[in-house]
Amino acid sequence: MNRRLFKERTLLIALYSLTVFGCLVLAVILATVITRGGPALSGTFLFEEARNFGLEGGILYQIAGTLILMTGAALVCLPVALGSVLFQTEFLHSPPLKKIFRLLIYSLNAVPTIIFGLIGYLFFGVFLEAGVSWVTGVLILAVMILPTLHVSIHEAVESIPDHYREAGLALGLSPGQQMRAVVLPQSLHGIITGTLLGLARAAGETAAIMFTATAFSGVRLPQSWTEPVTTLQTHILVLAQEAANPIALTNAWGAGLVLLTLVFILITATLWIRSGLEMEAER
Amino acid sequence: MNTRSLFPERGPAFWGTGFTALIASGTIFILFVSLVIESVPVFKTQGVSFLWGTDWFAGEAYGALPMIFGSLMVTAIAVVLVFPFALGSAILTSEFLNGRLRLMVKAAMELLAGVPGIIYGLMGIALLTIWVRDVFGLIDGNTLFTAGLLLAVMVLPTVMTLSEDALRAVPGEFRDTALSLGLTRMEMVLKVVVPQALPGLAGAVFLGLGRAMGETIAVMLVIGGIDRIPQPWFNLFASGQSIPSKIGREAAEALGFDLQWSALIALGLVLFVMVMALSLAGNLLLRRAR
Amino acid sequence: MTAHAIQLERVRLSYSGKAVIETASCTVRKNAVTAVVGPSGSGKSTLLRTLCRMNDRIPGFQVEGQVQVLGRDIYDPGINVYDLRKRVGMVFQKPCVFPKSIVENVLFGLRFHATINGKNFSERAEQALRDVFLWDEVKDRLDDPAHTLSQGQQQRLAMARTLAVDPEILLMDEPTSALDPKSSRAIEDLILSLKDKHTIVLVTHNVDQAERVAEDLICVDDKTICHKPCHPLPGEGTC
Amino acid sequence: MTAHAIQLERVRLSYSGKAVIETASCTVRKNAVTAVVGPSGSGKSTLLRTLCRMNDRIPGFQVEGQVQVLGRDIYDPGINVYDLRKRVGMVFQKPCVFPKSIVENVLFGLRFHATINGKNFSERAEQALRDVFLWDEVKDRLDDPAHTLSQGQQQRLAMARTLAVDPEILLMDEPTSALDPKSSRAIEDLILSLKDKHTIVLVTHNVDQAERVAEDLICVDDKTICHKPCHPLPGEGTC
Amino acid sequence: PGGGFHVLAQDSAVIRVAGSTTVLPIVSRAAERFQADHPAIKITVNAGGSGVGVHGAGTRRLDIGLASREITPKENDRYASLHTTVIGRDAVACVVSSEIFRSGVHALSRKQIGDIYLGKITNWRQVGGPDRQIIVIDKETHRGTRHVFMRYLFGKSNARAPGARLVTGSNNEEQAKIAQSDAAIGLLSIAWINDDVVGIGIREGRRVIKPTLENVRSGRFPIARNLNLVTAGEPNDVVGRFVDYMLSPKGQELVQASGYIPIHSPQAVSKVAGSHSK
Ligand SMILES: Nc1ncnc2c1ncn2[C@@H]1O[C@H](COP(=O)(O)OP(=O)(O)OP(=O)(O)O)[C@@H](O)[C@H]1O
Ligand SMILES: Nc1ncnc2c1ncn2[C@@H]1O[C@H](COP(=O)(O)OP(=O)(O)OP(=O)(O)O)[C@@H](O)[C@H]1O
Ligand SMILES: [Mg+2]
Ligand SMILES: [Mg+2]
Repeated sequence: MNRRLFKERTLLIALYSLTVFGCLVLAVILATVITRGGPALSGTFLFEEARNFGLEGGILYQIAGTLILMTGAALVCLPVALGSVLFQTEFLHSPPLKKIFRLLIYSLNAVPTIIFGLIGYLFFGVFLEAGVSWVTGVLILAVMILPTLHVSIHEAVESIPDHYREAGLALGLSPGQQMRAVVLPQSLHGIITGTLLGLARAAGETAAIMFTATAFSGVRLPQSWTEPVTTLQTHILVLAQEAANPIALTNAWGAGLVLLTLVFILITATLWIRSGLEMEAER
Repeated sequence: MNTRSLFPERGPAFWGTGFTALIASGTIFILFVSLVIESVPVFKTQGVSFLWGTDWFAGEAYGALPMIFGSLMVTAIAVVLVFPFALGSAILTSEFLNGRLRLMVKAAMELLAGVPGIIYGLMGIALLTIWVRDVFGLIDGNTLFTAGLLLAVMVLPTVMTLSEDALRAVPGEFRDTALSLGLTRMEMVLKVVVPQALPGLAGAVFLGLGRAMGETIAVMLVIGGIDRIPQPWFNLFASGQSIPSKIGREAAEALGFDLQWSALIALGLVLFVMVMALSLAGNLLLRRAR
Repeated sequence: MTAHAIQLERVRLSYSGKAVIETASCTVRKNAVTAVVGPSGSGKSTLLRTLCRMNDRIPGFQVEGQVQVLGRDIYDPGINVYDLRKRVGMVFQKPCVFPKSIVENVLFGLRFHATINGKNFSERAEQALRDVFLWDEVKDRLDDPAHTLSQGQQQRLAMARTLAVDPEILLMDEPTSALDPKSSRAIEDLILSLKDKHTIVLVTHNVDQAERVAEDLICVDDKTICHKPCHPLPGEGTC
Repeated sequence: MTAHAIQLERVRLSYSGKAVIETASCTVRKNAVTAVVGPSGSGKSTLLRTLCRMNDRIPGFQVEGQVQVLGRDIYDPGINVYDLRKRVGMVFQKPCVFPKSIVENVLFGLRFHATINGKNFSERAEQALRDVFLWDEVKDRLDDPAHTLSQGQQQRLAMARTLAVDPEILLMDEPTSALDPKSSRAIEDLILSLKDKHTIVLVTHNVDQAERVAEDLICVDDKTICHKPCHPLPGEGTC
Repeated sequence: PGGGFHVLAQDSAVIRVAGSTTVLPIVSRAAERFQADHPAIKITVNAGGSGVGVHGAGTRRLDIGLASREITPKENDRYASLHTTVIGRDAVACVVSSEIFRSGVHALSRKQIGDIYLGKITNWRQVGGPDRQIIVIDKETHRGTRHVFMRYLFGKSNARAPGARLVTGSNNEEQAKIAQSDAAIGLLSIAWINDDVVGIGIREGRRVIKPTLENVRSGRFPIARNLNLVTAGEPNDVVGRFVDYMLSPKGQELVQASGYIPIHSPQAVSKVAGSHSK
């Protein structure tokens, strides 16, 4: 009997250490990025243009570019994801069609991000001759986050209790009215959290937009459809690869710190919305 | 009966959402079709030897085997490394932690999941390669193992969160029954909960695998970048190459031209097929778990 | 013919081929209260839901025969099912209020149907709440969330929501089974007060209740439907 | 003192501060069958689970007062809870069999406790299955998956699994509520046959059943527990 | 090919530049200065690699392509009108980890380096260094740096290097990997040479040619290449003005400040060499 208790305790300690180790990874990442990138941070760093190959100035337009691509991707993707989810749940009743549609979305989820870059360049850059532009980037990222948004919105819509739907139907609402009155309000949290997660994913992506949407220098805010932007992700990569000066590397870590902060804000918002709603559901 | 049961109501809402659904599926369709069409030339000139060739030199020969091997190897290493940590913390979180601590661990994992690949890449160059070299007494730290380790860290949160969901999906009655028979909590977890959740756990790992296989930037910076199968093949501490890393290194150069481009797209196709097979298996297992 | 609000002829209802009701026929009179009774699982809810095509969404559900409601075969392809559901309202066993304010709940269906202006909306809301004897209880807290109401109040709110759309036929599935006796009585009174203007069909497990409020009785059992004399003695009369 | 298998003194059970049972005391005799009755939601299951500390897992659950089982205060920090659960077995309302073979299910708990050899295991399994009158029904298919058994058989299998561990006290939560009358009777016979060797506490909604099998009656209602005389007339005796 | 979204640089004030990462820092800085002088002109500069520069200029998707190698005959066939402007020179040195340099390996012959890259020499002992395995670092096959290096070693810009243990892409990556190691050999633009990553001399007979700026300028150091701006046809209009700026003393100053060798020297060479040994 004592042996069993001993075994129980040992295993529990092992589990704790495994978990603590996992969380330590997060701490190590945070600590590294903060200690290496922290010194770069200052008012000018956040609010000035990058100059002299990343040695001087800041990352204002990199931040702007990342935000443009993220919000653009979300704005393009959200209606498509939402619409196709609604079509799938409200109109698509035939089981084989449903299955095919779901398979398509799942397979999109399995596409490695670099492939989005390849095909995106081919399609927008070569086939449509749109070249390297922020619009291309927005479209590529929108396709890339489509499965993330689709899956979380789909889950939210599917989890609407049947009695809400039936209450709406029994009042004689048409499908369009039903969507507006019941489906959308009831799945709002899923729509928001899905979008935020998609945004976080878009913010972390480098490979797919490197040569399709961004330039390293000479760009500020795009004035036309065909101009590229510059982003934090690609700025970090180019500096890390090509800068001969250690100050530029510190600036790359600084940009990394800003990017990480941006992503963490999004994820924290997601967690917050979700936990708030869970509390409401428990009441 | 037939048409009515397919699409019974056709208002503006139907056409609106139908249009977006068409856009979504059309995009996906175009993606796959161009993937296939663009990779045709390399299969035409090299045949299936593209898959078996071990020599890749731009402009001369395109053999994908070292990259396929590297991808599989790195992914396998990542899974072996991630499994104990993901499972351990999932078990602890779902079975032993109370509400608040549990939320904290989950939040930490969600944050970890959001760390951009480029940051892992920076950490990989600055810390991990040196650390691996010194700990294992190697002459160089840019190895398949390093890439696998980095990937393990990257997919840990995904696998952990999904595993935790799978464990929590096991009904409480099973736990009650096991406990009422006098089992200790650990015995209950290992003998009842984990076996019950096994399909779900496997599904979590498979989905994590898919993520790992597709990672580009971080792997590219630590794997060594050499298109060669190590000698002997199970030598983890040799440099190698993974498919996304290869694409990431050569895509810009090949951009839209020549056989090299076609070969890279074909690599992408191979990668997609591999990831798709894995995630289909994973989804199948997850669904059976529910 | 049109003296009947509802007329079923040789109707068969089935889920994935398994019949719940086989070749049954019956009628429901206009502006009367008809109670549907029968053992659990006999198909009372299924029957009721069939009358406003709420079962359309359930895969595998099938209707054969003629279901005439308000003079038209409602399973005719040409029928406008949303209009039908507006004219045939249904209140479910478990009250379902939306996470909105009380008054928004009442106006929930109305907003999509009516073309009246803002002022009329609040009048209509008041009228509907008065109809279900809820006005006095909630008039000071119309903007409170609806889920702060008691179960019985929520049930009446759901009725008010349906009544606001002004349906000709009102279907109620065990409207009082979740309620205490006092609230039940309130709802029974309500039903009696409504029958001048509406045709009411209600499912109930409570034979006493059926006796109190209903003029006609429909008994569902053993896959058939039959009329029974009004006010039968409890336990009497096999179908 | 030790004549009682279970003794509760001024016990208060609460979930997150909300009391289910307030300051209640009662005793359970050794080697007797005690039935626990009371309305739904009154805390019968909670009480039963408290007796083998099955509620430990539930966050917010709290026990105050003294719960003595087999002569020891089981909420004493020094107690070995796994040993306690071995001596106080519990069978749940919904039979829960593990996705293993029938014989492995019977031996499931035993394997962790006993230090006997392989041959003895199969003997113990047979004995436990005989005890619950299941042996003849399953002896030819011991290696079939357990979930191929009927509900009643699964319920008895769950009992066999608990009996195999040979607990001194057997707690059963509505063991027959999911069963047809015939199976119910089989289980009642089983309970009667077990009472020589075990102390049995069972929750039941069925007053007739309580009358048939129980010697003592404990009534849980309105946050209190009280003894009632054995074999009361149905409906009689308010707590 | 043309049409679609294509915008000619002549009728807009946007110049699109991309290509070789070696040339990128120079042009990125020059573009900044040029834009400061000409606010109406906008120059976007991006990385990508020499191939991107050549193809981009050829297809006119770029106004200026950056290339740190010569245009191949194949590329010349495909895009008949390619025009290159040399804006500077870069030398590619054979570099080793500082530990190796300190242990006495200061120069290697062409044959020795070649054998190391072919995998015939695998230990530093064989060339007078410590008893340590050589970590041979190669570059991605399309890099201009590799082209000149391999042409010098084997006479063929796309020669194979079976002795390689690692393959890197950018100069930084290569620099970091050599600096982190204590037994590495690699090839690097001299702009990246520092105390951790030391350029060794090339032994020719009894002569040793060190990778210094003087030696490169004088043409004695054998492994050097041109840094090119590639345009479709003669650069004219705004593009022409920017190319002229690159060739002007101001532009050449930037070439020098980035660690490369100007075509038209704006300053004394010795000062440049001094400014880059940290
Ligand atoms: N969606 C469904 N799919 C298949 N069978 C169903 C479905 N809904 C109900 N049934 C079956 O149809 C039969 C009738 O169900 P229904 O809900 O109409 O019974 P009821 O008379 O309302 O019972 P109760 O009084 O318990 O509410 C039942 O046997 C039930 O199992
Ligand atoms: N985990 C829990 N958390 C909070 N409250 C609970 C929990 N479990 C049960 N309760 C509450 O405690 C009370 C008693 O529940 P219990 O399950 O003991 O009732 P019961 O007498 O077994 O009822 P039944 O006959 O319906 O099974 C109920 O009001 C229930 O809502
Ligand atoms: Mg019903
Ligand atoms: Mg209970």
